[in-house]
Amino acid sequence: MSDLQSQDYVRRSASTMTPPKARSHEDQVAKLIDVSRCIGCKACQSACMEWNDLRQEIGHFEGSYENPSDLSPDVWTLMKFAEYENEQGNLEWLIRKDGCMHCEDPGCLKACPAPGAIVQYANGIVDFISDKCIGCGYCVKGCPFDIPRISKTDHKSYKCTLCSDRVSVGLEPACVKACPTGAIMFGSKSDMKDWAGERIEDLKSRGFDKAGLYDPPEVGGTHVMYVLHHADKPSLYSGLPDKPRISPVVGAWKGILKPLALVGIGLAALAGLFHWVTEGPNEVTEDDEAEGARVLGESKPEPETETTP
Amino acid sequence: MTNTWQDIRNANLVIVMGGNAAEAHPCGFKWVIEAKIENGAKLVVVDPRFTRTASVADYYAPIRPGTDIAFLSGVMRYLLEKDAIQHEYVRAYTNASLIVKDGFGFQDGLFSGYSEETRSYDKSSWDYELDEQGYAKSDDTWQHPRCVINLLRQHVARYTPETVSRICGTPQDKFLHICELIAATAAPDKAMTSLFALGWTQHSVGAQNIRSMAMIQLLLGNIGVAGGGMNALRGHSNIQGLTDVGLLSNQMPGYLNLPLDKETSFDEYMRTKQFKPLRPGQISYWQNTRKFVVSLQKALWGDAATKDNDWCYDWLPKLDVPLYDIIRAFEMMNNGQMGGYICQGFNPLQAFPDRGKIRRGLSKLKFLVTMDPLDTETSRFWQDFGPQNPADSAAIQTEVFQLPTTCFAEENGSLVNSARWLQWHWKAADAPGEAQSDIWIMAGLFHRLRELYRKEGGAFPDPILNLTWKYTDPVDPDPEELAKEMNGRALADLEDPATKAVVTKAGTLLDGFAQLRDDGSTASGCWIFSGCFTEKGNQMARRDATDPREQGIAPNWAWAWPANRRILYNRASADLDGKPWNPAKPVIAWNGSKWVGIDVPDYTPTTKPSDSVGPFIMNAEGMGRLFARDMMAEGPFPEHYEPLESPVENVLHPKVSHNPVARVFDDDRAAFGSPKNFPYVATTYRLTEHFHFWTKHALINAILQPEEFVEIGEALAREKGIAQGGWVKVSSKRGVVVCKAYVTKRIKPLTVDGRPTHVVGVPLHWGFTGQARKGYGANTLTPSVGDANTQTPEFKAFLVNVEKTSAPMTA
Amino acid sequence: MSRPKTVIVRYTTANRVNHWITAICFVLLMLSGLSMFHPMLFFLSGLFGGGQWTRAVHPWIGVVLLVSYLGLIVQFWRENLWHRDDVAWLKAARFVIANEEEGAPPVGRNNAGQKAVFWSMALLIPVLFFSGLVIWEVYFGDTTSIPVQRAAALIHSVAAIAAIIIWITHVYAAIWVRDSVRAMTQGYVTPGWAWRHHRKWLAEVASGQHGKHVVRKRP
Amino acid sequence: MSLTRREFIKFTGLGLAASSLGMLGFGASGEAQAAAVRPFKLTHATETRNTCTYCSVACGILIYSMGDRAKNARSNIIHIEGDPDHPVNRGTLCPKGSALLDVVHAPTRLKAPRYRPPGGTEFKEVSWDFALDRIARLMKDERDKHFTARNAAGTTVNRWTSVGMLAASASSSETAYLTWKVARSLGMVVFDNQARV
Repeated sequence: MSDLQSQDYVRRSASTMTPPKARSHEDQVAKLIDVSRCIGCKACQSACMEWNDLRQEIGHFEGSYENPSDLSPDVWTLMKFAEYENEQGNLEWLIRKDGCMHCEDPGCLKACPAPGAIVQYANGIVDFISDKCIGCGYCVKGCPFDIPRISKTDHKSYKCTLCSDRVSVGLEPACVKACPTGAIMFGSKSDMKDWAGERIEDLKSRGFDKAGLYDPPEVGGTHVMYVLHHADKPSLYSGLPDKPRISPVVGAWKGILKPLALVGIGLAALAGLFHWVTEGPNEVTEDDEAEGARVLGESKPEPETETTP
Repeated sequence: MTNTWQDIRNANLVIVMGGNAAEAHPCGFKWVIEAKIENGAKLVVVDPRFTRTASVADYYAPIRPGTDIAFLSGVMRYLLEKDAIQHEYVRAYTNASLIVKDGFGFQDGLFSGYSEETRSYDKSSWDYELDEQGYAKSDDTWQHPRCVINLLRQHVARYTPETVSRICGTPQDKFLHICELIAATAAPDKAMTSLFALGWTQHSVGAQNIRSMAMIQLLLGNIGVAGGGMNALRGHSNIQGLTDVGLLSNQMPGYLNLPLDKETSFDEYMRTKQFKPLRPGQISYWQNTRKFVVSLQKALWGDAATKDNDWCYDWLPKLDVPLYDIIRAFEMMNNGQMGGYICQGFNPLQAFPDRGKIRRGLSKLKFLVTMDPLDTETSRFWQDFGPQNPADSAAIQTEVFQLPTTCFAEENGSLVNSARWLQWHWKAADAPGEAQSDIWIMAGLFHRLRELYRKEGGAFPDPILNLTWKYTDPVDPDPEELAKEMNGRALADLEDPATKAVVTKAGTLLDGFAQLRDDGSTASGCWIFSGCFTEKGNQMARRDATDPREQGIAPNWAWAWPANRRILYNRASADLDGKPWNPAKPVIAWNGSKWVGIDVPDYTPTTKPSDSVGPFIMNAEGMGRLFARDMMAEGPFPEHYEPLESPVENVLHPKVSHNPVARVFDDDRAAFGSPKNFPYVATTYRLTEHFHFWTKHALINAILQPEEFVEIGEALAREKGIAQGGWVKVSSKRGVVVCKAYVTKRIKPLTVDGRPTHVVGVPLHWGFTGQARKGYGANTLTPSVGDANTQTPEFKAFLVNVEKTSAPMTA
Repeated sequence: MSRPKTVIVRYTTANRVNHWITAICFVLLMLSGLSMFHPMLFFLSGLFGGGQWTRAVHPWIGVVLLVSYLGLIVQFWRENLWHRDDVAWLKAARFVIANEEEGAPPVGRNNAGQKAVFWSMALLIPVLFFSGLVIWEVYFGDTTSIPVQRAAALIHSVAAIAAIIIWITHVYAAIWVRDSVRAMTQGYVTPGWAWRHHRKWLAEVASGQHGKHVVRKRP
Repeated sequence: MSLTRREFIKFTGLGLAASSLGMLGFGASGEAQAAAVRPFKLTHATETRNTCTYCSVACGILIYSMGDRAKNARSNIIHIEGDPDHPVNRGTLCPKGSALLDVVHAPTRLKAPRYRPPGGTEFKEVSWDFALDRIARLMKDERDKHFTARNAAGTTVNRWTSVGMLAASASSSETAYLTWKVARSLGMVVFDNQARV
């Protein structure tokens, strides 16, 4: 395992220290998925499995081209198919590649209790470091997109790494390279946004007035973005969240509750300490013993000599 | 393909009909997306199902399987009626003006010359009226009632939008919208490309489907230009190469025909090949045929082939029937006329129609040899695999050999892609276990047979004993040596006929087929490949991807036949004066002294435009044929005939409902079903996750599409009480498939002749070996009948019934 | 101080064993739970053999805790029933805190504070148990929706913190009120202790209400 | 017995122990930089140019195999991806092409010749010599018995119809050419390829 240069990550799960900021000029990368160019061929799925050496068990046909039926520790990306009849009554087959969105503000990372099990590199990739993963499943709860999956065998959480191993040597992710129609593009985030702009213009010229970019600001933007023909209704695309955000419940749990709890516990302990210091112990006095003996003695004879209770 | 994959990006309109390019050829399809993005192109898809290609289309229209000719004839009618044709192109480059013989006619579904008994045509009336010099008469004013364009106008007049919709089930408004889009490409600087595949070929009228679109493309002036053409997206990686090298029952390398019984002598054989030009000034490339054949014979039999023995003409087998195609082969097997069969990388038990018949046929063989990297179903046809392959092993007397071969990664060699590029590939690793290359196996078999004939004698051993085998390692010939043999070399010093100077020394590899001679001084195993491996080295291994105009032509990447030409008929990309029709996307242009441009011109670069040599030099008149003369089995114009199994009568001519010249064996005819018992139209196809029957052996692909299913529309599912993902029994007259149902909005009932018609989609990938779940295979259902010209089986339109059923015990 | 010859049995052996099982579980749960709750405390996971072990073992200890606490409930529920006098005691709690217990009304076997600890835990432990089940990824990760799991995680954390604060109070009280620890370790208190802290209970003991065996000679 | 200062410390001693373990590296602080990406697996793999075996788009592929072709290393293919230089696919591959590795290493790849005698219920492994000798013998017997030298009209036709062959569609043109030569030298006419299906 090659160690990262310490300056190369900007976020690290369960860490209270400020990450190094020196390499502030590293380009942010992004994967742009142009749904309007996607033919749902699953080359991305295939390339992902091949490059990452993942093989799910062979499943069954379950009433759709969606196979395997869900993301899993062995399935890091999945084509989702939705048959949608539009207002004009024409059929649209909305096909979307599902997988980690590599949020700028990752819910998984926020939720993760294991220091360094989830990191975000300076280029924006959110990566799971399996070695440090404790398998608690908090990332699953933190993720607004329902992406991480916990393995039942090794109890580690898995998801798309955006092929951090390829990107780190200057290559594009496997799915990007494979995509036959260029529906998946990869580059700097700003280039990808520019390119998305051109695509959206083309789509508008073809009658998709609501075409737009999916780069949800609620999670600080994502490093996997979509060009959608119906950007006004992301949920048409097999339930892509309309307004994804880290759940306020998770926010409370991983936000305010943490300091509050420490303060609460600390205060309780301190209260005890200072009570001890100021008031001291509550001790039984000789008078008490006398009174006690008296009460016992008044009503009872001298106790028998017995074995220790 | 007439053009290249990348050239698709130059199109203004891409029509995918008779194919499903996005699913079957995703990486080639990228150029369609590129055309949309970079060239503002529109994509139109016409398909019975809303496919993954349709999912990115600008416009989609449904069509009933097997009715494409009606649709396309309707388009032709529209173009002619609206005069949306490229006049100058049509006049100069097509046979629109030529006059057809008196006596040619068409009535009630039949062209002139039909014989009921032989179920074939006497085609003598399907020809031009010739003048005294033997040239075809012409009327450039198009006034003559029998000039081709007027006959065509008359022929397609019946295909009104109402009729088209009645036959195809395509709503009229959708049909007309597509007509409009197509008509817009008649402008000289606009191009439409047609991408098609087995969706057109696998019909009893397959060749005519393609012809119909080719005629449209000629009318629009879209052949030969950048972004145009007829682009057959071929299936397997080297199916183009195998066809080029002539591995078909009636072929020899380079599209030379195997002799027929009636061609009793070499001269007689040549007489029918060397077509005379039908127009003044025209050159006919077939005039050179003798050079190609003699060079082939020299390559095959070397010194044994001499002028005196007609270059061993009699050592070639002669054909008594037009084709010994696979449908015929299995008919012969079933009739006990065959003793052995060798399947080299081919899995007919999965791939050919009427699986039951295939299994019965194989069971009657004495021996079966399979050569394959994978454990194929065919090699295990004798083994019982339950309902997916019921067999009584003990009763099957066939000896079976399963020979393990290398795969692509374990050998050197060249493959010819759909755009006719010969690309070399290199070995990356050794084959597993004892697997050997097909070359090694064929050599091993050949040596043993030759040895047996040497020792024992036997039937006509001469061609075996004298076959050239001058390879450095005779046991395992080097692919490079074989490539050189196909390329050809000079056997003697070649002299310039005029100066008598030696221009090519004996033993030299040839630069191209222009150097071939008919006097036995050259040898070339495949004339169209001549130029692929020259003294400059292996041209197929070239890797310079430079694309001079960014127009999709990389002339120095690998090598394309013929003569490294990338766009066939590129002469037609320029007008009569040699100026490109579309100045923005020129292919070649006349610069005053020669043809220049990004591609190799169709003929000698110094041929002046004023020489009026037509661009279509493979045709004797040099023109694109709107009228096919005698080249097609069922007529010079395409006509709509219903599939052999069809839910309706032919509304145009109920008495001649089906292709009148389709060859149907009696037992196959008995196995056709009627719409009464099998009311739904079925069509078979591939899914993008799989490649035929190979990828079910690959774990990833098995994961991506694990199990057999059929696709049915929601309406039919409701009618039949079929649940999403529920079990169904799909049956035809020939067999039953029990699998799951994919109930989808993507297949809607079509209104055909006033009645709702349901389509059932049958993907074809599943069998009983490999890693995916066991399946019955689509060919359990399909009828054993082929196209009348090519005998390509009618996989794309047949009849089935669908019923709800319960899960099988084994599932 | 003279040592009385007679003592009173406050907790039976069963009481004490049960209590200490509960206590050990609670401490382990607290340590492992806190390690997964706050990054600053992740180091605590080292006590359990690392993060994976901590994550794996924590829920099982929780199961033991629940069972164990159920045992305590069975043993102690009756004596912790709320009484009108408890209100009066609570009102006088400031005397107790100021070590001027004389100012507070006499108390039976358990004072209101002890009862509050008992019942708080009786409430919190099941809450912790059930919310814990929901987020027990290995076995129940697929049985509930993610929003439910999120809520469960929050509830689990809040409940745990409440429990910890109560636990701190409980432990401190045991230290502060001298000789309480001995009551839970060796089982007995002196009559003086009873007189000082649980005068009504002493009277009950003296009157034989709790049986004659509760009064024994000092070991 | 009273709770002493010492006992109080015992209660919290667990925490102290843990802090010292933390100092020893069990906790977070020491290894903040140990976040790691998976090592790039192709760094020293051998790269071989090839063409995808499936459809006739004929995508260029790069085959990566383990080992540097040293004498003692047996090359094993570990990864296949698109050739970015190829003018058609430009590095892309479809779901089949992307999974080529799995067909190269399919568990159902054949490793030795196998033979099933008439009526047999299973395959048995045989030697190449056995297989090829036997096939050649069967072919010769068939050919000698059923070869048609002349037809009814007396024309030399030199045709053999009782044994047929289906040629591959993914084999190289060189294989095809050699196969054609062998088949036609025998007079074989029931000879076809996969062009139609």
